[in-house]
Amino acid sequence: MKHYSAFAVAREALRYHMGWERAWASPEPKKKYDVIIVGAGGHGLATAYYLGKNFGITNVAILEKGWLGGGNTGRNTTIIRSNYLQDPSAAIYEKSRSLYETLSQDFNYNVMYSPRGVIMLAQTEHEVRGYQRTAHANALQGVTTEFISPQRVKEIVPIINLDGPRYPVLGGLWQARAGTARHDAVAWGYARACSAMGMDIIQKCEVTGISREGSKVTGVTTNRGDIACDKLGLVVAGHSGHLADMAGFRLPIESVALQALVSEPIKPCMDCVVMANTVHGYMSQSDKGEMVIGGGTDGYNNYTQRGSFHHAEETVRALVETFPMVARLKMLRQWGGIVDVTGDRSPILSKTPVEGIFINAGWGTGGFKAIPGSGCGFAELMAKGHSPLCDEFGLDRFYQGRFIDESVAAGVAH
Amino acid sequence: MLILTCPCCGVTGEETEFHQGGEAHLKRFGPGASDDEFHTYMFAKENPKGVHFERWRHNNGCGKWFHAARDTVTLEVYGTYPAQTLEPPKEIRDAITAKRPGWTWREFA
Amino acid sequence: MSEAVTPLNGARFEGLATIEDAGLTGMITLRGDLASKEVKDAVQKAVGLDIPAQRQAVSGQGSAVLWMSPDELLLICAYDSVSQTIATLEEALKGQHFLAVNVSDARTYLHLSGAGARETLAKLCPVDLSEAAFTPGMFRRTRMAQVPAAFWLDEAGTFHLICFRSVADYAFNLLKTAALPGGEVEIYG
Amino acid sequence: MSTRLAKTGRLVDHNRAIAFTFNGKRLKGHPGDTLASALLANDQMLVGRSFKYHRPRGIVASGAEEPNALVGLGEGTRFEPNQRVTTTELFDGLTCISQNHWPSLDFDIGAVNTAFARFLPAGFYYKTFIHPRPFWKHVYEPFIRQSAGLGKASNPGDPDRYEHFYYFCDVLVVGGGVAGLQAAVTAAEAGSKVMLIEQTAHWGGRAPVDGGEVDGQPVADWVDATIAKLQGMPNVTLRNRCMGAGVYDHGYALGYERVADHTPGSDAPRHRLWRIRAGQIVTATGAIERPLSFAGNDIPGVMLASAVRDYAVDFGVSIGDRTVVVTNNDDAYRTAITLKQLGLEIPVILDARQSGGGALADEARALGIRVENGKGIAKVKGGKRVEGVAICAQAGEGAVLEEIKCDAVAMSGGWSPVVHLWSHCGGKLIWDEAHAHFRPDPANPPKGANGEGFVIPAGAANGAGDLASVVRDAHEAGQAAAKAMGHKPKGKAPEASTSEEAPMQPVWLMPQGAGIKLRMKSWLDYQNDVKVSDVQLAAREGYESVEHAKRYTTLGMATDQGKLSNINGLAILSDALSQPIPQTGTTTFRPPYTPISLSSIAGEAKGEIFQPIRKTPMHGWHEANGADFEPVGQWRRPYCFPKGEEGRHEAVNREIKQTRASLALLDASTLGKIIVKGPDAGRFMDMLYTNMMSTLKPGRCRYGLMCNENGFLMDDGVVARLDEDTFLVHTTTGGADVIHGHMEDWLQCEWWDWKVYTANVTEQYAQIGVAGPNSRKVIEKLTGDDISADALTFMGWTEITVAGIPARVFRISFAGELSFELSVPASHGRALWDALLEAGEEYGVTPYGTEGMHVMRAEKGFIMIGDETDGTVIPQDLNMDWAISKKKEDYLGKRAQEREHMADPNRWKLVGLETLEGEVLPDGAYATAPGTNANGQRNTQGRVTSTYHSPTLGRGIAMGLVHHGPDRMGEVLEFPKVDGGIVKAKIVDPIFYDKDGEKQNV
Repeated sequence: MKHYSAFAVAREALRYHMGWERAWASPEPKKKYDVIIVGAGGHGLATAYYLGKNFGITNVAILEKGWLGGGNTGRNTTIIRSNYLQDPSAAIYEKSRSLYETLSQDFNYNVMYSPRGVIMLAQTEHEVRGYQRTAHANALQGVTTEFISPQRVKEIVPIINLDGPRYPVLGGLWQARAGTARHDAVAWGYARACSAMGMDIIQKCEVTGISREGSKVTGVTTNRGDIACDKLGLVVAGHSGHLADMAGFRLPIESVALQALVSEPIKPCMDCVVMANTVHGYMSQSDKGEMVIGGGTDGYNNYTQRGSFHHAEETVRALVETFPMVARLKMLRQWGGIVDVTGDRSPILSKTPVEGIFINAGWGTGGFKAIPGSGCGFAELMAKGHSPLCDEFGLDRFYQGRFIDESVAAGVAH
Repeated sequence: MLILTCPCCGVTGEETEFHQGGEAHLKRFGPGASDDEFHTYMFAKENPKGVHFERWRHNNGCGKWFHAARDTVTLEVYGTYPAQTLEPPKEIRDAITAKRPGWTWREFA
Repeated sequence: MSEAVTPLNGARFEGLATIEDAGLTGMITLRGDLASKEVKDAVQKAVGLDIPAQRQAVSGQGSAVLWMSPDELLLICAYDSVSQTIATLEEALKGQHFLAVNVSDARTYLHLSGAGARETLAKLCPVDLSEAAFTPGMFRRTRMAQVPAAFWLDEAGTFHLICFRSVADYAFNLLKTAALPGGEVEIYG
Repeated sequence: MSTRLAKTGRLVDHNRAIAFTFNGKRLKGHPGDTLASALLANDQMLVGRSFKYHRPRGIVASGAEEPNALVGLGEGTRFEPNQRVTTTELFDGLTCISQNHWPSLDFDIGAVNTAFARFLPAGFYYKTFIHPRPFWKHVYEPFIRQSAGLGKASNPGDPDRYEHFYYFCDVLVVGGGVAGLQAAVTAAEAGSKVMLIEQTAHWGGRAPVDGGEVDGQPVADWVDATIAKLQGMPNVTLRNRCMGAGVYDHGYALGYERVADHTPGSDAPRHRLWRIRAGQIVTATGAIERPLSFAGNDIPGVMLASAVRDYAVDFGVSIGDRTVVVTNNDDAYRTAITLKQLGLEIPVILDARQSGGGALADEARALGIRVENGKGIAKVKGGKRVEGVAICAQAGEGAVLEEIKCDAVAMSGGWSPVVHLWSHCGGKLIWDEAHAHFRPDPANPPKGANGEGFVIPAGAANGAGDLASVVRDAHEAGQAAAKAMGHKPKGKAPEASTSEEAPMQPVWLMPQGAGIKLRMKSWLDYQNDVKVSDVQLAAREGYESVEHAKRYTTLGMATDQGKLSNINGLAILSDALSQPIPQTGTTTFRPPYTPISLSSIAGEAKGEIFQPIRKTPMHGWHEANGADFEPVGQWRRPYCFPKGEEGRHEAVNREIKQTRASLALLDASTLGKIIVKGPDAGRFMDMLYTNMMSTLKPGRCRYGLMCNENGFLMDDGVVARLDEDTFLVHTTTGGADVIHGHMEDWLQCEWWDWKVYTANVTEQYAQIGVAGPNSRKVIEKLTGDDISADALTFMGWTEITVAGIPARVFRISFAGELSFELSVPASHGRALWDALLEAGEEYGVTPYGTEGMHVMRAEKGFIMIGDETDGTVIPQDLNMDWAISKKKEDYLGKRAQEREHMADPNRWKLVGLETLEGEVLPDGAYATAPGTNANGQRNTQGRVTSTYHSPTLGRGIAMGLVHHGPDRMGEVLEFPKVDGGIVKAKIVDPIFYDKDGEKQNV
């Protein structure tokens, strides 16, 4: 693998960039692998990467029915934070965030991790208490967050309207080392590193069946032939139920659309990520200058990667109210992704009823930020059979009633 | 932005008048049921790529719940029918068969 | 007894349409088997009107019956006669499974009239308000911007609109904004 | 230089001048001008700078596809960045500024990037800026952000208003060109209700520029006649300045009407967003001309051939005195002919086709224009404007055959149908080899609710070529649309001009064998600075998928979303991958067609009507009396009522003390109130609540808990039995609609044979809590009815007349004092409130708010939904087993609560917490336990759920959930604060005040 650096770019410039090699190879599938990962999105590639890096398992294929990074990895709003309330969530998201800090250096590909900070606005007394609780929990979880005053919020985000006629900003949960990264680069960087370890990334390879012998998995059937494996990881956000169906079990998952949109690019005006959950919207500004905007999920099962306009409408009106200076900006593009939402809205990182099959799914709206941590934990789970990062996220929790619920509010006070 | 026809009041309205409420034809399991049965009832989702039977409420309208047979990939609505039934009506199942021969959904086909 | 006041207290706005507080009005939610003779008779006795067909309103002199859902009607009558009307219903439906409850104060009731009435509503409600599609006697429950609302049209071209009492100001301001001069769509009327 | 021609320009009024400014320079234009034509008429060739290299940029197109000419429009609160000059109508007093440069448009420091362009190829930032780590955030990123970004943000305080309009039609026709007009006429004549929208201010599209005849009349006359005809049809609605912005599922479309952009400050809404539900959508959206990729094709003065023609014919503006035309098709000859006929010079037409053009070429030659077949441009000379071109053989590598001086280049690389709206909702495309473009695949349209296609392309948007085929195709589209709506189409398509053209020849790179140095100067995406060499680099590095290449190079990601660049770029990519273009495919088309204002999306929802504010009948009094409100759902409830200089805390303390000492009033109208009636009401209530409700006697009240089917506590409240058949359920403020919906769900979908009716009567009543030792006295002053301790016992209710108003009075207590809740018709609520205040004056009555209520309930150890519960708490956690009936076989949530984790004795349970020093425990604090877990997180053994300063006890009190809490009374726990330090608290009984309940029982 050719090392990337400014010097390399300068050297190549002199020969008109004719000397760059492929970022990742495009091999034909082999007959058998130790591990097959289905899904070359961020989570799948990261799983493979840490299987190789941490456990020396490199006879790995990553199968992708479309193009790598083409699912939710390439269509999210790139927010990275770990200010979660419950211990298992905070553990995996903080692991992830800390890996993001050094990811560019780790695999020599600039993912542009930008720890510009994330504020979650508290706009009701209820939210104030909820975020104060999170700040307390985070302090014990090793996650650095603080509950800040409205004045601090205004200092960090000068364009915010603190006294909206509807929901005044009462404070915010601030995580200074949270931020954003370049989504495509995360997938590409992992892909390049996996390829360099000798793993096979096979694009345009759709899994159409899963073979087992008794209760144990033996391989997969694809549009490019049968491929055998000892272990199979299903990491296919948006299609998990479909794959589980092939393997013969059902999941506590429903797939719905999550929409995002961007404005036209403007000069820098906001240097952090702001999330306003009361009014259902969040916004950051990309390095290109676009305001990147997201909201809640649509309300029905949907595999179209399109959403309903009124959800975007709800998000936009919230942000126009919260940031009055965006009123005369224009929406450049809107799109949707398919997210898997579980029964408690927390992910599943688990063994399955079929021996040798592991599933990584159900990240809902939080998948991108979890990529390195999820990959790291899931690789350990696949290699060793258990992982402290994953153990609480098993499928068994839905039988036991042991939920990991991040939605702070159950109801509104009297 | 879907349109649905409420079988209770006859309105054909846009999605913003309605609210989806998960899978239809769930069999409730209460005290005495096994862990497996209860888990299946509460959590094991069909979540198909294709025809789906689901509950909708006409919440900005007549307030009634009803069922819809809808394709989650094409978003085609094969039909809506009252919630007070244990299985989809035959004409809706036939309409689905015409479009998606060989379909199944739980015990229905 | 104190004087009853509506949430809008007589508010009125004249723009592309005239929007006005319709004043104190009796409203009774009646739930029951609408197909039954008993309910039909009870409604006749109570307000002197027939049960409307699905999604229709039948109006009388100061009274109306609105089809809310397959098992629910909203009876409109004089504000002062609500107790009497409910008593009549209860008497007529004795032994039946039904529910009759006073909701006169739970709602705000507006009249919307003038050339721009259709356009004003069409800015806020996802309903076909063209002359061909929405005709006198029709009753529609729907969404008005961000709140539930219901309306019917009388022969004189006035829309009668109800929504919840707590959002009376919001509803009035919405309609007022939609009816501001300069906002003529010039498509209806 | 570009200039205004005398007496041409079919759209402008030469007799009137209007003034505008560009970068402070005062300029003049005419009514009918676009800002683009007016700038060009003033020889303003340089209008902006590109995104990455800050290259000089001029106007390249005449319509929505313009990538370069974006300006900051307007001033102050009406300032708007990135406005496309080609779609901005000129108005008197318009002001605009150019973007993305410093210090000035003419001299931009950022242009130094051009010199380093070679070192900044596609994706260079993925390979660099990696070390040292902190530099990305602090050095590299700020630099990149500052140099990118185009225009400046708009300012807060937008004074304009925006609105939506819901519209329904059988057939929506998008595009008011000849095809759209014809499709509309055809569908309308068949009887369909038709809406026709056009994004510009004019009808007819390009056809009047190009000429020809329809139905025996010149096309411009036919357009006028057809518009007149459509205007006369009652089933047709016409809108110009209204762009088809997006097509969504089930026939939903957005029309973006720019009502007042050209008349700022008028009383009209600025934008109106049409939310159209159409049975069928005809996309008559025309086609967009493609640039040619040759070196220097981005220099100001290089323009699409059709645009050059548009400016001349529509606006009477010539781009240059000497225009070189370069093309791979016949259409561009029209530009040469038009200019020549206007007396302008065409030094040469370079036709890349070896075989040259057809009849139009002959016509050009006949006019004396030199035509060179098989030739192309090796390079354009110039910097901030075109100075000349170097000619080469298209088949070669770019050896210069001749240099020609010129001040404009008109280029045409063929036409691409505008397929955006077709594609938004899943319509598929096919590659048309003959015309080298993608067009809609008729076999794969977007499908609607009924599973049938609902979008029909028409005219040039469907790949039709000359006027005759456009008209014919549009007529067929109109027929198909009408037929799909159940109408019977009639009539034939009018006759129209045909034109025999020689076949176009795809030219993706000029010259075909251009070396790397030329390819590095051949632009694909003008705004984002993506060149042919960049796409080739992406392919070499393995970014082979069209989406990879797009994202790696940023091709097509600019504000024009690749309208000019996408096809050219993917042709280059396909070539690099040695695969046919259809195999490469396209990127996904997403709404909107061109950017639409965020405010138009928000519509009317701003300021006062951003969201509904729900108000109780006493809201006005609260406002007038200085209430400090807090949002609770969509309600605003008084948090407290500060007096004078009083702060929140003092006000709350005063309110509590006054309640406990004498008398206070609470506006409790927001509490949910639901009637449950029927022979099966008792049975139903028993399923809803964990308690036994069916045994409640009429006239009595009972507190109850409601769980969801997953076992978690979802609501609580007091149930009153009104009569044998009827219950009145009180819910929390947030619970009213939720719980009513929950009830209806179970009644309609599970127990539909049970005889129960419900009605949500929350807003029918104003409810006032009257609390304090003097509460009975004050009510007695206003009623003749007996509410004595004997007549109305604790947890009883009765009907009384109070202040002349019929009321229900409930003797219940949440504050722990003697207290009553009075429920009266909402229209009398304010009157009762006033009467109670007046009658209570002698007792020093005070209103109290939600915080006082919270503190008092905590003093009494009552739980609060949303504080003690958070969606993860079950009644058992709150030691409320007393409220869980053991006799019932079933209730919602019962089975769930039998699961392993829910029955676990190790669940945290509710206790009181008393700080050792009397201070207030921090909200949300956790009690630590020794050690850490497997992930290195500190172990915990409990948490604070509510914490307050109790003015009654003069100390901090709290409730919390603690591991084995009730068994550990007296133990001291440590709660770390977030800023360091630890608060120690003792586990105590959660009832802090009046443990025996004597106060409420008087």
